[in-house]
Amino acid sequence: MLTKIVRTVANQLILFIVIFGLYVIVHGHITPGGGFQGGAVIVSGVVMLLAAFSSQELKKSLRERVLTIVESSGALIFIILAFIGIGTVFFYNILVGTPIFGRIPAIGPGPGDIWTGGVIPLMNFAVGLKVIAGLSAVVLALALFSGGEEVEE
Amino acid sequence: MRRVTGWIVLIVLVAFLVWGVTLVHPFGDPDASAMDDYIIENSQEETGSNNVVAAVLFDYRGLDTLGEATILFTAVTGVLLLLRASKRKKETS
Amino acid sequence: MTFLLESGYAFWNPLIWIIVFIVIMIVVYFFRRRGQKGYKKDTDQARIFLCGEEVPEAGERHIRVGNIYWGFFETLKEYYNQILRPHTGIINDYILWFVAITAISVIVLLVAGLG
Amino acid sequence: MAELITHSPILIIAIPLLAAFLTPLIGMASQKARNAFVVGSLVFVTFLVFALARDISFNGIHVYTLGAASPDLSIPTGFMVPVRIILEVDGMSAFFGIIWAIVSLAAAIYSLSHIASETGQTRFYTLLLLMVTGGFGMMFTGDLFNLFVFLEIASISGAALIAYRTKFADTQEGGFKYIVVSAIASLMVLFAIGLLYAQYNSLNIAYLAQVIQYTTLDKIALAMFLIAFAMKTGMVPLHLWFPDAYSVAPASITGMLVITSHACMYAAFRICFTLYGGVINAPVVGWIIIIFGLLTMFVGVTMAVYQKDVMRFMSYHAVSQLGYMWIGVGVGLAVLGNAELIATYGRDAMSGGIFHILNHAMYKPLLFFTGGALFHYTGTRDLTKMGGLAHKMKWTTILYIIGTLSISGIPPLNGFSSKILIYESVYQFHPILTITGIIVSILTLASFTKAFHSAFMGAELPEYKGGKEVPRSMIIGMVILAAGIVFVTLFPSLVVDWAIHPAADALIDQGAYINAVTGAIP
Amino acid sequence: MMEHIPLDFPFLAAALLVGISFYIIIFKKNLIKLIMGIAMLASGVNLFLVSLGYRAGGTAPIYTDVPEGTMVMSVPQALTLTSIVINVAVLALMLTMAIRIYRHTGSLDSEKSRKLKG
Repeated sequence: MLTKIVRTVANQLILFIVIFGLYVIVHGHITPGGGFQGGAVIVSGVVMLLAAFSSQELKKSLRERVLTIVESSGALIFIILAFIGIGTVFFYNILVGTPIFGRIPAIGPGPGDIWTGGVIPLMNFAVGLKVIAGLSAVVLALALFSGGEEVEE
Repeated sequence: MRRVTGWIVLIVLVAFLVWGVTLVHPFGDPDASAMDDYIIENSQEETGSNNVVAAVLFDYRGLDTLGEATILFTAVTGVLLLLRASKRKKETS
Repeated sequence: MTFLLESGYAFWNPLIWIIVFIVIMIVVYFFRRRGQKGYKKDTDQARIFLCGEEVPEAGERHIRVGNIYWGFFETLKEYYNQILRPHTGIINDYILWFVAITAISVIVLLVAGLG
Repeated sequence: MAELITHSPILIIAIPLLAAFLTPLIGMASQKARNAFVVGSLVFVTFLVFALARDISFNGIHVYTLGAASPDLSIPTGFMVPVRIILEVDGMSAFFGIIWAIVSLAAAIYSLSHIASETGQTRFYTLLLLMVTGGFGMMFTGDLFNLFVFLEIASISGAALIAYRTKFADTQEGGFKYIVVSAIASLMVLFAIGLLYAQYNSLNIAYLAQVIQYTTLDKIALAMFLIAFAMKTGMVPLHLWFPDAYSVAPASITGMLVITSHACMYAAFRICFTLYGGVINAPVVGWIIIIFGLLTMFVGVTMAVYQKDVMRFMSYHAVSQLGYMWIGVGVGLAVLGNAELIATYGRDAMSGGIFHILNHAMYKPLLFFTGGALFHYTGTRDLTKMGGLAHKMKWTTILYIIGTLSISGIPPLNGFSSKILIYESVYQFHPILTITGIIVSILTLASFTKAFHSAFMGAELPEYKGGKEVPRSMIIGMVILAAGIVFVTLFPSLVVDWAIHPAADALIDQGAYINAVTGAIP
Repeated sequence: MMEHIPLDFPFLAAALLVGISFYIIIFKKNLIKLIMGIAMLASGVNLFLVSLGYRAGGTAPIYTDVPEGTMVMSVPQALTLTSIVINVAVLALMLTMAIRIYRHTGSLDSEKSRKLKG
């Protein structure tokens, strides 16, 4: 556990990190970024919290069980999004042309439109969820284990 | 003995690698790019995504990304498996 | 005939072997039936006789794995000394072997391409 | 049903994956439901694999383009190069798929009681399903980078499972060695993929096979591919990690690891025969494989005779048996360019090698499972501490005898029928190969007799008096494999005609593989 | 100054990185150093992959507010991204095992953690 200044700053900073990470995830299909990158940004915030506070402290708010459930559901959303195309072909981008994320941008360089990309933004979101939960669980488990505590079953 | 063998092998390997990469096309000027040109031209129309890399990741090579997400899932499961307590707590059993 | 396996030169039919096995089994059974009928369990007949010596306990009279094929290993001592040397158990050595074999096969492939 | 068959290549990969993602959630609710779910999904996958294999034998290669407008639209309309990931299942892939399905099903059933006393079972089954996915992906994919991704899935989950029993130090060491070796091997594979991509701008195996030139870079890439996959397979002298990793894993996982090493062998064959098939310097690569195969056979078996740890001893035998397959297929590769020699003995040698893969995939997991049963009963892997176990473990003893006779090539069991194919065809290529093969076979029998005597024979030892035969699900897992052995024993020609020859022909016939993807192009 | 980067500098850097990491993997007996070597090897391979797709003067392959002109190839970037995530996963697992080995044997020396040999 670090000094009070660090803890206070970390407490305020985490909000911006999470917002930035979410921005990267949500705009993955129009600007550089995506689920993995945004998820990694948010997990870096978790690591910052881990450095500022102790792992015991963080364990109270981030439960191992919840993280596992979130991670599994992120992976499930991803594979189900791939499965819904199976009427045509697995991974078929079925949402292109539909009202949900289905617009097609102007061909060639131009301003981005958030409602484009078909299943890509949804998949980005699912992957982001998965990366946040998964990597937080790994980081937390490693920190707890170094402190002499083992993960429950 | 081991040091000498190691150095010889290492030098041979690095020589081959360096020689090999000089045979690759000059940096910044790929020889063939049919597949990538197709993707860059058609990705907006086919997937509606402005970000071509995202289009490749989630549409053209979607199974790779699924595999990648799976690997992350595997690693997380593996880490939690290896760091688990090897004895059950009394109240759970 | 689904049992028959042609191998180009010869053929192989498991059915023949199974029939031979069954015949041998029957012959063995006949020999066995001619044995002594008066065998009784839990009498002195069933006990081990070792020229009148003390019979060791079950754990000691079992020939353990380290003593089997002693002569074989004694004869091939030189070979085993050599072959055990690379089996160091150090992960760095394993990778060294990998790099070495890769380098050798690259050389072989390139040299073979020249001629 | 027809729809199911059309989509089955991806379903076989995706269903274990979906099941793996669901398993943690189900495992929180109930243990029994989780076990039933795992076994049920594997049974369904096995059914799908058989249906797909049957369809392939009638209708030829299956191509499945992911994300395209229709599954067989492998190349976008009006374009020359495949863009999307393509799954391509031919006779060889289907053959490996069948093996993998059966062994993983048997291993899952075996695990039910083998790990019943340990913690972390939900994660164990999750990883097991992920490993199944990785294996199927490696076998069915027609894309090089996808092959790399699935190779990593299989090896990471395998490494985590090897280190499953965390309370022992040696398991951690074995898992660490495995993951280091497989990480380096797969990074070299990735480097080689990069070399190919740099020149031809494609990742599809069929398209690359069409345009490949065999330049210097291609030769370097071939060497990297071959040696990296050979390392993952456990070819001498790159086998050193093999017994370390295999001996410490839970027995069910060891059985599955054998098949992942066969999957790497499949990848090596795919690279040599299909990707480089048209341009490869066949005699040189063939001789490289044969020489390493000879070394593998001989060093593997001599090291095995020496071992005192039951799982280690069987792992060295796995190494030595891999040599037979390398030799069989290597002889086929060495005469690849010569149609006449292929017809005289090349195809038979390859059939023998591939047939041996099938047999090995049946009896080696069975033997590992019996080794696991011994561990389950005695709590040790050390053969010096065992003895007289046949008194209590009647089923295990019988199954061990079946496995032993089969691995040593004693007629009439299946090991003999593949070995005779290899011996007779390889003899015409070079007699020394057959002679070594027979010597190795004798040593195999000798060492298994030694292990049999020290573990099962003799008087009942006092320390093992009170035990009971292993639980039923372990026996069922072993009996599934033993039933496979008996089936192959009784109907060798049926198996050869329906599974082995199509697989060997799929390797030899590079054109069919290419045409299935780039068919429209002359 | 030169107009463009001379020679195949990124390729050479990738090759040297692979060479250096093999040096580390072969000669360094500390398990953590070994893991760092593997991380470097992965970086080398990733550098090689991503520099394959570069086209001189190209922009990033994202159509949002981009100037007209050539774009660099997008597939190598996607491959590199995949490969980076894969290597993160591998490294996490390796580190876990190294920690476990340290707990059991009290040492990170690869010469001391060899119960399995022969």
